Amino acid sequence: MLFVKRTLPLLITFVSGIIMIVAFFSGPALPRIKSLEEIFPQWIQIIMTFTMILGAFSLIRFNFQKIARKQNGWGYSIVLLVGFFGMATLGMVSGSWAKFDPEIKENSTFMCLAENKLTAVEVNIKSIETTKDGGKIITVENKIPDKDGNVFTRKVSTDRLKTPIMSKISILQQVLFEGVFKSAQSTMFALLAFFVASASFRAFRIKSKEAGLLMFSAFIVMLGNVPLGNMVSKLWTWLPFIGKYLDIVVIKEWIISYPSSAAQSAILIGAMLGYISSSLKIIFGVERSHLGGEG
Amino acid sequence: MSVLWRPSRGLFFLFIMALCLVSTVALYAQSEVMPVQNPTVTESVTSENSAEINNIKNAENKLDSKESNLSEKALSEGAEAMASSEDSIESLNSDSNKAPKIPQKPYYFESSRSSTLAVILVLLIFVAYYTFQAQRGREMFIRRISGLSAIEDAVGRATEMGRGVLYVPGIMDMDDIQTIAGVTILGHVARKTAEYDTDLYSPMTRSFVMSVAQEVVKQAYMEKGRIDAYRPDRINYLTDDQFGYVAGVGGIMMRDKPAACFYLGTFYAESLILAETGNSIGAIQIAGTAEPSQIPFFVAACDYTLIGEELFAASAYLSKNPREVGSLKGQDMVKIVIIAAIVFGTILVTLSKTPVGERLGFATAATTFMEFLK
Amino acid sequence: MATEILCVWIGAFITLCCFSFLYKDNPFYRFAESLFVGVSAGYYLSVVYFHQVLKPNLLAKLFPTFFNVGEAAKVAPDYWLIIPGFLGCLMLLRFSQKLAWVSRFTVAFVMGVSTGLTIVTSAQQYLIPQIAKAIKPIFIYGDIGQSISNTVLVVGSIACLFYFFFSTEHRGPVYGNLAKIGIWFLMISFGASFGATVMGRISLLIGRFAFLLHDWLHII
Amino acid sequence: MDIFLKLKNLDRRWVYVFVALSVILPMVFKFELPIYPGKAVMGVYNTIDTLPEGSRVFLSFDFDPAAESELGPGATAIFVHMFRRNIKPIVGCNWPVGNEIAEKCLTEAKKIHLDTYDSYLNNNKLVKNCIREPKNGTDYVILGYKPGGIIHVKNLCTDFMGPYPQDKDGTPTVNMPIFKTASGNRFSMNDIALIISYTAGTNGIESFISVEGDHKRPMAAGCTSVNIPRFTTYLQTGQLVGMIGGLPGAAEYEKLVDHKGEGRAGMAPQSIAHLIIMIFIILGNLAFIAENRKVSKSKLKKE
Repeated sequence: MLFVKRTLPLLITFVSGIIMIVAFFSGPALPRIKSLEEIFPQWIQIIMTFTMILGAFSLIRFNFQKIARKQNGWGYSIVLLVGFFGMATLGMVSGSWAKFDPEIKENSTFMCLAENKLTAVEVNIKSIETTKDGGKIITVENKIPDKDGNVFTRKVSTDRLKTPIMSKISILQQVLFEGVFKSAQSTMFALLAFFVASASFRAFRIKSKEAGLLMFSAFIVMLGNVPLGNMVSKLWTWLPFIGKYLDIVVIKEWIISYPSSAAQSAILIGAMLGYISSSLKIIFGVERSHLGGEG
Repeated sequence: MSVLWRPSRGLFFLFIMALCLVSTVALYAQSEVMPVQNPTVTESVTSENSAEINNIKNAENKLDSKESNLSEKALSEGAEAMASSEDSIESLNSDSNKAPKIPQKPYYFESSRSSTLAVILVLLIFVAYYTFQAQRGREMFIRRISGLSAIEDAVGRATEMGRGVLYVPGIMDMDDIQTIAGVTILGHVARKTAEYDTDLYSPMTRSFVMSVAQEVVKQAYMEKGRIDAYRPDRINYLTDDQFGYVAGVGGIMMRDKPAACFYLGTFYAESLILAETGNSIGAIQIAGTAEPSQIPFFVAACDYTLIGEELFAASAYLSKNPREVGSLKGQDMVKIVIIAAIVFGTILVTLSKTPVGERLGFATAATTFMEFLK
Repeated sequence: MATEILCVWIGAFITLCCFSFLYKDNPFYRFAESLFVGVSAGYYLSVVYFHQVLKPNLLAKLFPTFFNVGEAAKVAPDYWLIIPGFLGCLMLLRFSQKLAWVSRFTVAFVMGVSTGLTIVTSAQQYLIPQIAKAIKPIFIYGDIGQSISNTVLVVGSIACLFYFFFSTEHRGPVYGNLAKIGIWFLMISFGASFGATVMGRISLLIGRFAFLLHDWLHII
Repeated sequence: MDIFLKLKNLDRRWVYVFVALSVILPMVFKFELPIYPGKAVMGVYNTIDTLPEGSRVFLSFDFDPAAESELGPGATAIFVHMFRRNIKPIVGCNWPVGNEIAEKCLTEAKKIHLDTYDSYLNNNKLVKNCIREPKNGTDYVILGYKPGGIIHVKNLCTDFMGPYPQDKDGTPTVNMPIFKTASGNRFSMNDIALIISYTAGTNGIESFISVEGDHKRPMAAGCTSVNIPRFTTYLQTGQLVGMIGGLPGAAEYEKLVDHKGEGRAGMAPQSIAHLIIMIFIILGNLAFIAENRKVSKSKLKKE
């Protein structure tokens, strides 16, 4: 049993790791082994989706416990769960289900989603073309003239044509996606502008020679990135002798392409050595904490 | 249990395994039916080129997907992207300049990748040699890495203040080596929190990492005989979305106010959000990543930062396990080899650019050398 | 039309809630945070993991008649995919206390494949090109500027590599000084990438304010 | 000195307020900062400005909507400049959706050209044969997207009609006046006076650079701000005559053609925010120095 519990997993790691390396170096004479180079990573992707169930379960249990015990802030857990179940259900339903999707035929009526998927109009299917790769391009015509009284035809792909109920679900999902997900995402990202400012206020103090270099290069690059840099360079051209060589933008570009680039490649070289030797340690079973304990 | 690594038996075992593997592979390859191909010259050229194009496209798609997922990432990755894309373009260029060649026989070994093999073998030899040396009891020295020495103090301080410890092992999945390193260090940190009886919070952005991390932490608490104190619900999943996760962790930080925050793994744009929020609650922060674009933010906002390779040295440094320390020494030796290669290559290339050097045949030597590094 | 306006208003509300994080933790931020975490987890579960990964890569290939229509439904199932499917199911044994160890096989397989892949790809795509990048002629006849620049590049790369040595202390006349120069280069590089990122971050903020001021309030 | 000491413990929220204001105020009040075109942008401008009238320039739109906000304004400004100089743009794309963006930029450029035509004519700033309303096929053409990247570019070096028998709308290219050559030979890269690629990633200007041995034409690039360091090398080696880097580059070009577009509009918030951050860095350092002085003074007193 100990073999199955401890040694077998190590063997699996070793064999699968070696197979990947062999696959990488094998030539076209070994098509099956070569193909493993692509097949195995796909398998990994599939395996990892299964663990999403574990993740979802963890999220649900964590928040249910909070609600059940009426812990501080349990109301927010309800919000979280409502958001989670709402989006998960809408997302599941609004995706394509080949078995249940109605067949698109000529002269039938469908709801056509607008490009931003936030509105839908009723359309008539005029014609269906099949492209080389098996996809379909469908020409549709507006059933109800738009506010200018125009009826127009256009080409759309199948995923924009829905039944009336499904179109409502898709729109609702899109509102959640655009309104909550997208705007929260880009706002969190935009917060960085503030954090960059406060971090530089605090961190760029010339406490030592090294800190001085840090600040100096950050300053030059920041200046050179905006028109201010050119303005300053313009001012400096009045300086005698050296003035015309002090072009901030040129200095900025030099810093980025030489000293900075040298350090970046050294960091990468070091990191890659770390990558490779850590990987070797895992393949050969030196490092195995990820497999957990003896039990 | 260390069957695999008791030197004599382990080696023998590995040898037998490798033999089995090679023979299986050989048999498998033999059984394959070779497709009969009579490619004309033009066809072979186009197919070769299109393969190259596909490669480039793949690389590009990867870049794109990275960019769309983590659109900021590319912002400071210029240099890196340059290196790879330039390289592929140059290789393509040199390929298309060559006379079209018809592969006489499908070959077994991808000889264009031989330089990669050479590099890996050199690394393997050095790392293996020093690992064995260390195992035999040879003393190896590791310099002090202040960020790692500070881990214990940070946990200690959190205990004194009666507040918890927050650990983030990066935002990528388990197939990323930095995440693996992060989870390994989590094990060491968990041993400390088990010892000091401090709360350990570790919200996760990937469910696979969560399940592995739970196992690692459980093991750590078990080793310290504190399995009763192990709380799996504190190693919980939040969301896969990069910024959704940051929003969640930021909230946890603001409310629970951990006294020590560790960020060790792969980070992208969220690095600064985490580090600044941690700073605003006055936590001791120790960060480490090998993403060159994100190190500056950690350096600016954290107390200690592990730069690049130091992250991978952490496991050896903390465990003081002789085998791991030995592998570090091996890495150092490889670095010497690399430095030697850079010096040698630079001399060669410089000489080849001088009028005298060109006549003496340095130019061809330099081209051959650089060709090998492609 | 109504849904579009609704979407903008929800977006604006969430945006302001998230910005309120800068002031301090407050109920509005907490609400937006919980909703964001829930919605994004739900989105990843249903749309990304199920519809974009699991369905096309596993289900549609194992059960083509059920998950495909037309020509694609007639393709023979790819039974090899039972293996990852099975390994994936093993992960679910984590729910059981007794059988949790079985999931180790899956973890072991994932680790093996990803480390094997990492070894070769990191050597080929990063390590070797980066070494090649550091090799430059340090003396070019008649071009002093380029010679100096190349020297900086070569010396900088070597010095920074010295900084990463673990088996010796940063001391001694040669080694200590080289490591020190390495730190200087690292600092310059950190400063430069910090400074270079600022522009992108400000653009993002401009984008967000443009949404609030233009799409929502119609001021500009 | 006390002010600086207080600054040291300044609440970070004040920093946030200033950053927010530095972005919002310039956006609302739309003021403009003086913009001085840098060397890289002047390189492109001067090259186009000295081309003989009627030259044809090949523009490659190698980006997608994600990079449009950065590269679009610059492309529009260059089109305007070309129309004023009666230079004929030939547009191709190495990225699939490039032609749609190209069309958008062209339409806008034509509008700007038309709006400013009379005032420029009165001021004698236009070339002799400047056309009021450039026509498709005669004064410009959009050829559309062709896959293949470098291979495709290589094919263009010898013949344009081969890869592009039709333009994007399906009109045959053979009889288009824009492709007439003096010698009557096939239209090839030799008949192009300048190559400009707007590059967001791979398959951009680097494809042209790598086959430069075949076409031997001057080249220029427009690129996203991420890529600026990457292309600077080519500027240094002289492989590019100039470069329009990111939105600042676009703003500089807009300034040169005297048009107030998105590029210049974005510069004010961008510059002010940078300025604010730099001021805060300086203040932080002053606070640090002030604190050091105080510490050393109190030490002296104790002694």
